[in-house]
Amino acid sequence: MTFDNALPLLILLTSLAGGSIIFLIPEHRRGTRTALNMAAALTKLFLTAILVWGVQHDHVYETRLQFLPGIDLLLDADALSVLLVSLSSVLWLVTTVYAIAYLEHAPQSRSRFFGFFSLCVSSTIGIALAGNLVTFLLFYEMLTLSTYPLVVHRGTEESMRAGKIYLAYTMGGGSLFLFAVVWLSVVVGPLEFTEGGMLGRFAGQHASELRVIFFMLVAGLGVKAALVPLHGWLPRAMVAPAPVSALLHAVAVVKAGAFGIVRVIYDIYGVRLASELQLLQPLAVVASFTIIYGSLCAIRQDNLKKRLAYSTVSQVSYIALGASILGPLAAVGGVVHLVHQGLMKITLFFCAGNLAESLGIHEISRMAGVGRRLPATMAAFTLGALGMIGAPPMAGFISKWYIGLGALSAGAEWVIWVLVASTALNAAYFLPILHTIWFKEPAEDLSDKTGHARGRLEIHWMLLVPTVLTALLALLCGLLGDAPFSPLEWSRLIVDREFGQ
Amino acid sequence: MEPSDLYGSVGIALFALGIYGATALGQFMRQVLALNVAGTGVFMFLIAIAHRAGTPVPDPVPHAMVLTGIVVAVSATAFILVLIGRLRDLSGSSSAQDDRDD
Amino acid sequence: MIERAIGAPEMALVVAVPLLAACAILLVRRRTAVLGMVASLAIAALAGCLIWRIAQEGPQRMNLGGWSAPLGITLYADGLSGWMLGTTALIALFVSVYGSGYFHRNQPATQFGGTANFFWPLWMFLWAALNALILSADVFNIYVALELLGLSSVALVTLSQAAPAVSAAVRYLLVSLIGSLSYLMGTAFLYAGAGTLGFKELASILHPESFSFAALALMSTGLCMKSALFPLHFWLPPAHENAPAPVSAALSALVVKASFFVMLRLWFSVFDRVVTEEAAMVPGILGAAAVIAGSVQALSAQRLKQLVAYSTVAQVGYLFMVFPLGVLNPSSWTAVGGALYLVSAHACAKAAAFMVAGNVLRAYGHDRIEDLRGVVQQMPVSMFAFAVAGVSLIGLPPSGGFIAKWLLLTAALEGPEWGFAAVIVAGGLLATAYIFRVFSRSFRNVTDLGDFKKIPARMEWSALTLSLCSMLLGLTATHVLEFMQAGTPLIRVAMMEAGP
Amino acid sequence: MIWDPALLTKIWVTAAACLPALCAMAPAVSEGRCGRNLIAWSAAPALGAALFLHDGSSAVYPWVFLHARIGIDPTGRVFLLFTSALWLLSGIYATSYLRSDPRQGRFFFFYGLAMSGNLGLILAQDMISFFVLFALMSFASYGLVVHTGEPEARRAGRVYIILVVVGEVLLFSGLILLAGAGEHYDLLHLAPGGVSPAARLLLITGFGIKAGALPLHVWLPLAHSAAPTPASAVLSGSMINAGLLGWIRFLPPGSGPEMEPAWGAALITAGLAAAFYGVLLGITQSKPKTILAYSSISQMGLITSAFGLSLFEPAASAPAYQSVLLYAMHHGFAKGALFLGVGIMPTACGPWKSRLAWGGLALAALSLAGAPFTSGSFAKAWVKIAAAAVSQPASIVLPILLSIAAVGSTLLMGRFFQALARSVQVPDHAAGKAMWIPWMGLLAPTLLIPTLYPTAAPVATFTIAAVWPVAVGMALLLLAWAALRRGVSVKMPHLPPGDLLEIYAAVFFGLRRAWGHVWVTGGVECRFRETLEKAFLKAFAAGHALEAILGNWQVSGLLFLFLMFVFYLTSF
Repeated sequence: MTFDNALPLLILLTSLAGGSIIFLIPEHRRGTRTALNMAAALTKLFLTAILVWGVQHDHVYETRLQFLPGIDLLLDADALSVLLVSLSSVLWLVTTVYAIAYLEHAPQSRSRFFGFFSLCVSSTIGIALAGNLVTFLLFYEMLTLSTYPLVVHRGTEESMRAGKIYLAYTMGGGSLFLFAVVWLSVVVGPLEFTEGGMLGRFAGQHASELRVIFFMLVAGLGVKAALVPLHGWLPRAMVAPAPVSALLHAVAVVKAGAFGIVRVIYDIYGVRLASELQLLQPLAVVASFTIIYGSLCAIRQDNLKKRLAYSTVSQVSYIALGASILGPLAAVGGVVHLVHQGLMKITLFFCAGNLAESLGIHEISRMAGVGRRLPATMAAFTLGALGMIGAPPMAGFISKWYIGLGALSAGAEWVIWVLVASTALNAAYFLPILHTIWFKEPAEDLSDKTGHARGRLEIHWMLLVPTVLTALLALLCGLLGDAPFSPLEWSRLIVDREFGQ
Repeated sequence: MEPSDLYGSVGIALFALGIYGATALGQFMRQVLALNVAGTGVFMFLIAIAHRAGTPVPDPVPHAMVLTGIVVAVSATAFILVLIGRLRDLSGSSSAQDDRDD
Repeated sequence: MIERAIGAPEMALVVAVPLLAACAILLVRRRTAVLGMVASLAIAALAGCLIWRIAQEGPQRMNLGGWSAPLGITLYADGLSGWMLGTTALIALFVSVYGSGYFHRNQPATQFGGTANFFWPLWMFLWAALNALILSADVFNIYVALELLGLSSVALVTLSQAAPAVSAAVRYLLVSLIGSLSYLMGTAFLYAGAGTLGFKELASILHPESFSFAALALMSTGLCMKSALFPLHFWLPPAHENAPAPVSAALSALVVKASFFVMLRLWFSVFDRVVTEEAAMVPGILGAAAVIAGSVQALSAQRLKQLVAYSTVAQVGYLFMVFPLGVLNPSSWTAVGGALYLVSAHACAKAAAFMVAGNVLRAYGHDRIEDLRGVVQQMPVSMFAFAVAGVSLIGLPPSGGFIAKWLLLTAALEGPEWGFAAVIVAGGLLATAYIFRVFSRSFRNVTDLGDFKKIPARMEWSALTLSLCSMLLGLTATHVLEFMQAGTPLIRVAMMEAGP
Repeated sequence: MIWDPALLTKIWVTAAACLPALCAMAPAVSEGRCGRNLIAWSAAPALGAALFLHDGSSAVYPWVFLHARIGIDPTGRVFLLFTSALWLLSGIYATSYLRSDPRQGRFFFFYGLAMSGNLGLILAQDMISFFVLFALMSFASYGLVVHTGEPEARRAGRVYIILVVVGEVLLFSGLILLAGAGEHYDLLHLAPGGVSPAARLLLITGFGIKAGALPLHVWLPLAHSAAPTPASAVLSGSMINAGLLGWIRFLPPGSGPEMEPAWGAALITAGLAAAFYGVLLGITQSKPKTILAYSSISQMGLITSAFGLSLFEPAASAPAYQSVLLYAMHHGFAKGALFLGVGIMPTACGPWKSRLAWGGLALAALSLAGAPFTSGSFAKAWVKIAAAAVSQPASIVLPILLSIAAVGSTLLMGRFFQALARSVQVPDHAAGKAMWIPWMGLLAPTLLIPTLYPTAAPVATFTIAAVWPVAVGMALLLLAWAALRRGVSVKMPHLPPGDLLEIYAAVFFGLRRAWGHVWVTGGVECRFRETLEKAFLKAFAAGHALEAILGNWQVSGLLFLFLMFVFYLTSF
């Protein structure tokens, strides 16, 4: 097994093995655990860098293990998977740093938390690297399970309920997905992801079956991608600790769903077949509806994390929307939003976490004037919020811009109006927060509740640095849109390969 | 008709009767007895099929089966009787219904 | 009694060693645990050798004492039996380890102290019966093995000498007697009709005639009753629930499967020409019903062991779906392979689950699901084992349960049996629901935890190991499925290969 | 070599756009006077660039945004000139105007950002950069509008930000339509014909919001009067012109075939409407800064109609375009001077200073009204030239309307003085030179432009046509003054600033209430879950009943026998 063949497996194992070992570390050995966490995260980052370089230079990274007769366990790094891999390894590192400080005072077991945390990331990596639908399914279900303990980590009544609902939704979607996958593999045989779509050669055959299967697949994935009306779990899952919500909303669960949809459309069905079967239009409609509906719900929330959660519901559907509009430009927009949304949303959740951690504030109505108490955090929040609105030059703008262009070139002008409406709605629920933060007089004393403030810093540096870092990344993604290796450039590469140009 | 057929059909009848009793009768003791009836039925049937037309020498295999069966039946009956006794000591009940654990 | 072994000596030994060990332990009465462990290791090793031999040289056949059928006893081991033997060995080994902790004389729960001496011999008898059943090559030996199995399991159930256990044991014994009697009657019919009892001979002789129909009906019904197929499962939950934990583990994991294995053998490699599609639908539909009913019962179970027991009822339902899926499909191997895979995956998972239940019972003195708050904090290893076992029971990747489910689903979707596919998926969902009922309690954080007795580490680790085995099974499917086909046990597959 | 002029130019242009934003970070780092002066002076490079850099000097950043390009072109130079001057002078003014304000650090932060956006968008030569910097300017100015934190300031801020967002989305969709599928975002070589009507409408409206065009002007009176004086100056003097520049950039004045008479006519009409509307409503106002804001609306209206002329007919195109540039510059300076003057007033203690203050204001006001020899007269003259160049009957009607508008603005200025005189109380504290010098600096151009501005020379401004509107206006004012002295009291209908806003707000809140009524999803979801749980409970109950029945020996026994028969029968 050459290095090239081993690399995907190695990237997967860095977190998988790390996580498994962390389970065994006794609770009080904080140093050991931290060291192990960081070592694993950094190693993964390093390996990912190699992967990115290699894929850029058309190396083939492929790990094959026998799984079932005729079905392999295939880890295969193409441009699209590299996008998610790099996103998740970067954010894993950041979130781990954040979580270490965040859970400093938590009563619950930290070994358990970080163990499942790394499992969660490993399954995301697996999803990203999956080379066929069965492997994808495998990690997809693994993700569901490894996330449950994180959702219920606090062990309160509320979090238990949230966990139950989370499971009900995701397992339901999962089994639908399983059913569809088995059916599809019975109909057409092994389901390897191939750029341009592996069903291309079945054009014209079993049309009706393929249609039904497509919608079962998308429904199964849509649960995690929180497509309305399958989104119910997401706003409740935000009872989890901030780092978890951050990861959930930025890379892990939600992204897995969206990524899966992209995979199904481009690498299983292929855009051409999908559009021949008229599968994309309905999906686009659902996604658009989700975008609007999520924003409308978000406006009504006073709990910050709830509002963020609903905004995720709305934002993630940009990916599905971009993928479901025929044509490369929209595809670029959708794919690049995978990264952009992740960066911006994780920033916002970090900020919410800092707010809750240092001031014990969870409601927007109580956030008056916190900008003076936590300037750096709130500056990051502002950047993230503006990005979500799609205000240039934040990353969010680029995604919307390309989706809009794509919609135009595909002759679907109505999508532009969806974008317009959602932008207005995003502004409607983010800008008031910004005003409250910066321009309102504080109503209560904003003294530190938990002693997180350290000297000159407004809050523990391990909570501050990740927040600011992700915010800056989100800014840079927009500011340096055309830089080499920028998400936009990379998405262009992906789309070029998908559309075979 | 030959006697062996008669024995055979009687055996089948006993078996059916026994099985019905073992399942339909409410009390452990009766069920045990019914089971023994059924067992006897099976053995009769086996002995009947051991008869080979034309030769006085019967087929040994069914006999071997019957012997084994009897051994099993006896030991099982003994065991179940012990259990029923123990159960009576423990809970003073001998019927099957009233001690369904909730 | 073995003078000359034609074929593999291990075949005789895996049956003989446990019997001898049982007698030895009965006589010695001291250091039973040590003897038991030694014997278990020996048997497991022998089973391993036999599997190796099958993998290398193909199916094995031997006539005990050189006497050939019908009077002599013939042992036969092909892929199927090899796999069953291996599963049995694995589970049994860890049950022994667990039992050595559970029945340890200086365990606080003294009511087991006395009976520890009886556990080991009975357990060895059980194991011997299992191996004999798996290896027998004719229907009558299977009857004997079934009886031995029934008696020893009932005896084991009675080891916890509480009233409910004994009454459950009586019911269990009655059921197994009824079952084996009707099986015996079926055997008699077969002999009357076909004049032989060996599988191979029968397979070539049997044709759709009324006597073979009667034999099939009698035997299948008996076996369905013995393997607690819905709606004949009423005896199982109380028995498995009230037995000592290691016993419940063995019963749920192995004993129930034994009778299913026999039925599989009969239907696919003896009565193959006789069975009709309608007949095959009967166990299938009952199995589907079992999946739903058992899961619903598990969902509303009050106690952990009860929950696990009802989950067995549900899982047995999956197994019986193999009959329609296997008979109706041209390539029945997918279905049968799936079923056998489920047998082992479920065996590991279920044994682990029962062990965990036993640990909880031992540690807290109760296993009321409602009061399991904070268990995760105190028994992380056990609960992790339960989680992993749960994953396999639900059938999520990458567990053995997933492979089995995948194969069954494929079989169902290849053929016209959509309903079964739907039930399989729904069963997975229900399983999730009842597994996570436990976790939604045990993850809850509580400051005041009930009095908690320390339990031997091996009780926790054997559970974990077994559950990990069930997970490991998910990664070895290709080779396992290949191995199972050694000697092409399925007639129709054999015929397909023979044909053009 | 390091002094490579090209490199130098590049650095200069970049600095002109980015320096303010960079300096804006200074207060965030260190509260302090130097930081604020730095921001105030950070407009200097831009001014320098406008004065000394030759056309076509540009800088390209392939990585930034989507291949960003900034540089200087003739149109941009004019805008850059007065915009940077205005920002510079108001900035210096602000340093002393706000020196006792505890939150001046925050003010200058946003001031710097907005400045960067405004200067940058003038330099921007590709759509994306223009759009980005336009957004930067708009969002940052929010901080300036709500600075004081007074209730009306917050209300103004709310209205302002809503309209900014509306503008953003309009522009976004307009740009998408404009850019089309091809990823080519060059601004300077935009084919005027290649703009679809939808895109044109969206862009005109989107930029119109910023330019205070009817009926989206509602934010302007509130914001301009609520903001601190220096902020009002830049809002009303330079940012308002960013909208105009947007029009010019994205809907380039046609040349030859690609005239857009229809659009031109529409713009002319809208512009004139705004000119009169602003005057009429302005007169009803009582706060000086609000009146100035309305005057801005009316003046921008005139510029709008001038821009309309440039699209209207080939003959008018060139002079109209000239007039637009000239008028924008004039208005920027004059309006800035007026606003700063309002801030000067309370500090004008002592007869000399107060005379100076009133005199300066009068000059600015006259210039705005278009009195001879002022920049205003030149601007108006150019507009009239353009108007006269078009065909009948417009060439007759337009000049007259323009003159009447001029009369109106004279009256409005009178009203402004009255309101100012009323509002001024006894001067309390002496302001430093730092406020007076920049004010003077703004006043100067109103006199200098006619002599310095290249294209201003050939125009004769001391003609009847040019003079009579101002004269008439003055006369009317005198009459009104006399009447007031006689004790004739005119009941002025008081309209709330932001007139139409009231209607919009009513509609908006009405809709929101209606929406609140129809909002039921949460309920639906709950009900769904309840029914589901009920169903589950039923299922459990049924399961228990079944289990109890099956637990019965007789039942299961019969089932056993029955199963046996089923097996037997199905075998046939």
